[in-house]
Amino acid sequence: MLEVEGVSKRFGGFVAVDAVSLTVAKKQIAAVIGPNGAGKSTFFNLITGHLRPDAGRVVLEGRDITAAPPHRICRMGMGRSFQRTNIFPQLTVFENVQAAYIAHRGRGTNFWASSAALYRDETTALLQQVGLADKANEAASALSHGNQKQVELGIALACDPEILLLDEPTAGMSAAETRDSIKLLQHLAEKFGLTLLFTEHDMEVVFSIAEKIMVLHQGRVIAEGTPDEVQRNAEVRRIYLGERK
Amino acid sequence: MLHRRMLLAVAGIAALIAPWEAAAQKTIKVGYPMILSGPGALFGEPALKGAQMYVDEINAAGGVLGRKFELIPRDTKGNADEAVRVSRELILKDNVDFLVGTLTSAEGPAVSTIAKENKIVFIAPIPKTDQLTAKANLHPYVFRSASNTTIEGRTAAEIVAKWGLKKIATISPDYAYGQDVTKAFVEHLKKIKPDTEIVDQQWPKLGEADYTPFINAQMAKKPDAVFSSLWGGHFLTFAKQAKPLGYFDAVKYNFIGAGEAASIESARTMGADYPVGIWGNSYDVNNWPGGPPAHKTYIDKLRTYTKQENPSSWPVTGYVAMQFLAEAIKKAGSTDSDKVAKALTGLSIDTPIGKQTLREKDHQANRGQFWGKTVNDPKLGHATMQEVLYIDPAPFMD
Amino acid sequence: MEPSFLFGQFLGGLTAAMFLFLIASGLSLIFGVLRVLNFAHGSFYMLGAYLAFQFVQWVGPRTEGFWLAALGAACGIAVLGGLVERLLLRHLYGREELYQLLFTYALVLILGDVAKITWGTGQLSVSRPPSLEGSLNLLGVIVPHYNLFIILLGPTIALIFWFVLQRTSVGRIVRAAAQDREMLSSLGANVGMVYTGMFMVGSFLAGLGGALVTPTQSIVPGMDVAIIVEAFIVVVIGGLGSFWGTFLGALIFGQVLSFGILIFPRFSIFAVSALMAVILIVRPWGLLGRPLR
Amino acid sequence: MTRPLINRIPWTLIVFLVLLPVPFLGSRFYTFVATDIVILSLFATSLNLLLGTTGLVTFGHAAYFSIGAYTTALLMKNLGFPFLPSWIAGGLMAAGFALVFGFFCVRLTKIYFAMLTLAFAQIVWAICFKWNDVTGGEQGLPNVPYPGLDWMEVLPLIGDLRVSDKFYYVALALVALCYAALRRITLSPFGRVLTVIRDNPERAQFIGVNVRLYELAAFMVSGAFAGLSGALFGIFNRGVFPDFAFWTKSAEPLIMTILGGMAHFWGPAVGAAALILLNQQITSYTEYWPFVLGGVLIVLLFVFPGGIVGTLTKLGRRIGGRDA
Repeated sequence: MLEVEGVSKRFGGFVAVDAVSLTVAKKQIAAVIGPNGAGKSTFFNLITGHLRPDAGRVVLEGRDITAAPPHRICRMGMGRSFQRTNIFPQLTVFENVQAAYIAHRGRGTNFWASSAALYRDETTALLQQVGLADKANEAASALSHGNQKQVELGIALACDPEILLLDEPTAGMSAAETRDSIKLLQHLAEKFGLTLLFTEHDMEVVFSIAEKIMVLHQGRVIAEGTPDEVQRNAEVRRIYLGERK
Repeated sequence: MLHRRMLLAVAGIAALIAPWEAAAQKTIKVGYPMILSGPGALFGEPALKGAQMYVDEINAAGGVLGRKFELIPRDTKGNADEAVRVSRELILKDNVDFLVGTLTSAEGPAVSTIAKENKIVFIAPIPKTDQLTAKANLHPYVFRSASNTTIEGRTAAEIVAKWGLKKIATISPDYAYGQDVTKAFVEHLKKIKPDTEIVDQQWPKLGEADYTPFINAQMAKKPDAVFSSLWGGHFLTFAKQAKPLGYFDAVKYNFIGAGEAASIESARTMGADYPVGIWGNSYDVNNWPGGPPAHKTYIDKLRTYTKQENPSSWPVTGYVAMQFLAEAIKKAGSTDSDKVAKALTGLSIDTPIGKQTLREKDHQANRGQFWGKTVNDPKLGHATMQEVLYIDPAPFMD
Repeated sequence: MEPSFLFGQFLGGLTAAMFLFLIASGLSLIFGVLRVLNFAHGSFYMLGAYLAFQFVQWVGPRTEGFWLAALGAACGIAVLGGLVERLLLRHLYGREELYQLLFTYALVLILGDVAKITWGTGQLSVSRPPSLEGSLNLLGVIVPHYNLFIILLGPTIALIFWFVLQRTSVGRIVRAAAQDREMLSSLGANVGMVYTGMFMVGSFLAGLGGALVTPTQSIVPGMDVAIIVEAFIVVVIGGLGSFWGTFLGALIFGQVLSFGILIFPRFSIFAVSALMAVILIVRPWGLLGRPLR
Repeated sequence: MTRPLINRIPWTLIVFLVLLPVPFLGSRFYTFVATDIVILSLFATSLNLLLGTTGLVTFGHAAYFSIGAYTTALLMKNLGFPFLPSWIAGGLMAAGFALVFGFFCVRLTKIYFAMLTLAFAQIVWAICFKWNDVTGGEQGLPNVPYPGLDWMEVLPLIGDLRVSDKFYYVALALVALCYAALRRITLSPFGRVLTVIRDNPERAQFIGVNVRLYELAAFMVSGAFAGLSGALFGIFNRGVFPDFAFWTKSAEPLIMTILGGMAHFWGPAVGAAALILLNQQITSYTEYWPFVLGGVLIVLLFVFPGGIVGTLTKLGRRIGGRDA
């Protein structure tokens, strides 16, 4: 599904991501973990086209997307959510998701029809899925943080992704919210047949749902494998888990 | 609640735009669109003052046809479209009977269109562009008491021809006025002195901040004499930069500045920095030995009116324009624009600068300007014209 | 063409460039740190000229008091700039650029009328100080002392700023502020003070520029609007926020104007905009600017 | 949820009905002011497609206004073209230039974008100011003819009016058409994508939006309507001048938009009306209009950032019982 081959990124003299490779299989749920500043977000930005790698390549379903702009990568079936909530604050919840449908399905070039009823059913259905049906007409900026994360998920899902990249999907959530949203994620992944790649700081979450885990430290991969393997990895325990204790 | 507020607001706005008709029904209203802000205000303000002085004078004498004048000035900001807007406002809202005013060569023709559309007499006291009264644009309601570029350029050529110099250069702002007056100068000079050679022409943009490159380039061509049409502050900036570069010495002060370079405003402002010895022109002088008595009377009145010993040279433009209007109304015995327009056509009046006629052919006055070589006047403390030469433009008008 | 003539044109272009740099440098500085495009910079420049005129009247025209007057005018404008930043502009930092842009435009409108009310609409003039009244002959070219002073002043200002920005701790804070506001406050620096300070320095430069042009230009209403767009364009040519870029932009502008008029005599009005269009098409972020988002 | 009271009133209809009888109110001045407002409000509204809808701050909108004005004036005055094709040509020419300039501008963001639009506008101004043979240089093109409106004589009531009154109806009808088109565009899927770009251009990319391409399209559409309003204004003004392209002219629609409120489709129109009426009043008392305008602007920016419509909407919500 997604193959990342030895991507690197430098900022000035600082190597943020150093020859990182990762393969995610179809419908796999994979996680990238690592302490703050390990290069997780940069790694995501390299995959999604926000940054251009200095070296290496990114292949999505056999197509090289290394130099492609974000909007094209998105069209190829990659959705993403961001670490800082990233929605369209002045629009309503309904409009947020509807806009994603319009843009992703290429209807944005139509400047004459009315947009009001466009993809109404799809949007309503999707809002139901992500649990926002009752908040459809509220301004997105007025929602709680957890709800905004749900909106973001809705936007990502409206782009009919095959693979979803989630950067810290539970950041800033309470324990209860985290549980709910993980449940929701798992449910949606199954229902839509999604491949998931996410970063997460909450180890409980990671080890409860990830099928494959990659550990980054100072821009380099120090471990990769199933949760069990990673948990047993001595270096991970030393650097990462040790740090937490 | 909201509805009531909205209604109140609407009513308020309606009240705001209602024209202030009422009172003063009997005055003769004259709209005076003029530059009152920005660089052009330098001339616009005194030109307004001159008009106001005339109005005060004639009102004190009982007005015309028993009615008093009311001058309504509006700022054109030096923009042609703003001039159009305020002129229309003056006509439609303030119900003025006549328009006198505008300053630049863009404003004049623009307002002329409006005067024609509304069939209202319009007298231009300052714009010099030939376009204003050219055949294609002439209409019964437009008149010009100002000089024009043809007169100004040709007069300067007459003076330069007498210098007996061959290699001539020009430096003028690159826009309509500068181009037109320079063209008139060059063509006329070549006609009356065929061995003239134009060795260099510099075209700094209007409002150039630094003339050094232009001055250097011109000096390299070693002209014997130079014609300039940089006016007002532009001439000031130019002269202040040219003098230490040795520019005026290089041409031996064979330099003639059109665009009122020898006006008292420029001379006084520059003081000792003035390139004394050059030639220049002016709309008016405060001391005209050979002039008619009316001029002396006028200057005395202006001194009192402005409370200045050496008042500006621009008020006369507005003064004469208003004088034309008042005399025409008297002659027509009416304030009807059609009748006044007829009265203005070919009208001759005695003004402070002598007899002026708005000739029938193109509604252009035989307005000449004062020319002279500058010398230092120790009494004034700045440069002034040595011998004031009022050149009658009649021979140079097409 | 004679070499001395070409040298003369070169110097002429240099003078024009340095006069423009005097005003553009402050604009560039303010933009670099505050990310505010200050339309009122031209108004500060104009007020600097008027203030210099006023002070010269007090200390006596045609004396060395000119320098005092120029410095006084520049300081006066710096204080005005500081007040504007402290009392008004700072409340708009969090808002969209448009509000800042329109705010500075409102200042242009207000300050223009303030100058008109205070000094009238007449043209004013200030003479060169006696010490710089003469000229010297440099390789066959007459160079007025005052022009030479301006030609040397431009690079001096640039060097001072380079030194302060690169080599001092104040400079480090300012550079950090230019890059990331949030980071700066996390460093514990007083961001507000840095901003006020930089705005004052930029305003000082505008006032100084206005005061120093008075011996070579007339002071007229409208000189604010006339200069600001050219100054903007020089800053853009050099790369927004790049101080050396502004310097380079001014230099190129001067030479293009100076030699351009030899080939196309009616080129002057286009010089600055044409130059900018060409440069931005080749390098969208200006000569030394970096593609910031 | 119910829509706030202020949104339930059919404003469009009311405004149109109010504007219809203006020439019959007795003073030509009303027609003059109304024409001015109608035409310039289109200019401001065209700007708001960029400002309020797409979130792009341009300081060079006057360029397209003037290109439309010059194109139409040249075609009508010098080549004797009839009005309607000339008017459309004005819009198309403005759109063409907006496409070319916009191509370079949308590569930049925010303040850089504003700067470059301003610079291009200055180039347009320089060309208009210089190109004597075509644009008339500094003196512009005075004496732009009114369209041939003799056909209106068959219309009841309107047939007997002055040509300036007839032109008012022409302008009103055409501007109403433009408003309808702009409104439709704003509410279309295209318009929705533009709002998405305004809200969050980074996120917009990641729902598959080619941000620059959409910005360019918006820039072009906005330029076209600015051109159409400029074309009407040139005729109304009876002359076209280089000042139309000067950068201070670009500030006018910005001020109108901020004054009216850029968050609302009709904000710029309200702002245009308010600004013009205010100008009329102030300038008859004092020549210090810039001072007053600057003061108004500062109060607006600090106290009423939502503009007139924004403030009224808020007020409406409060009075209407917080139903939003």
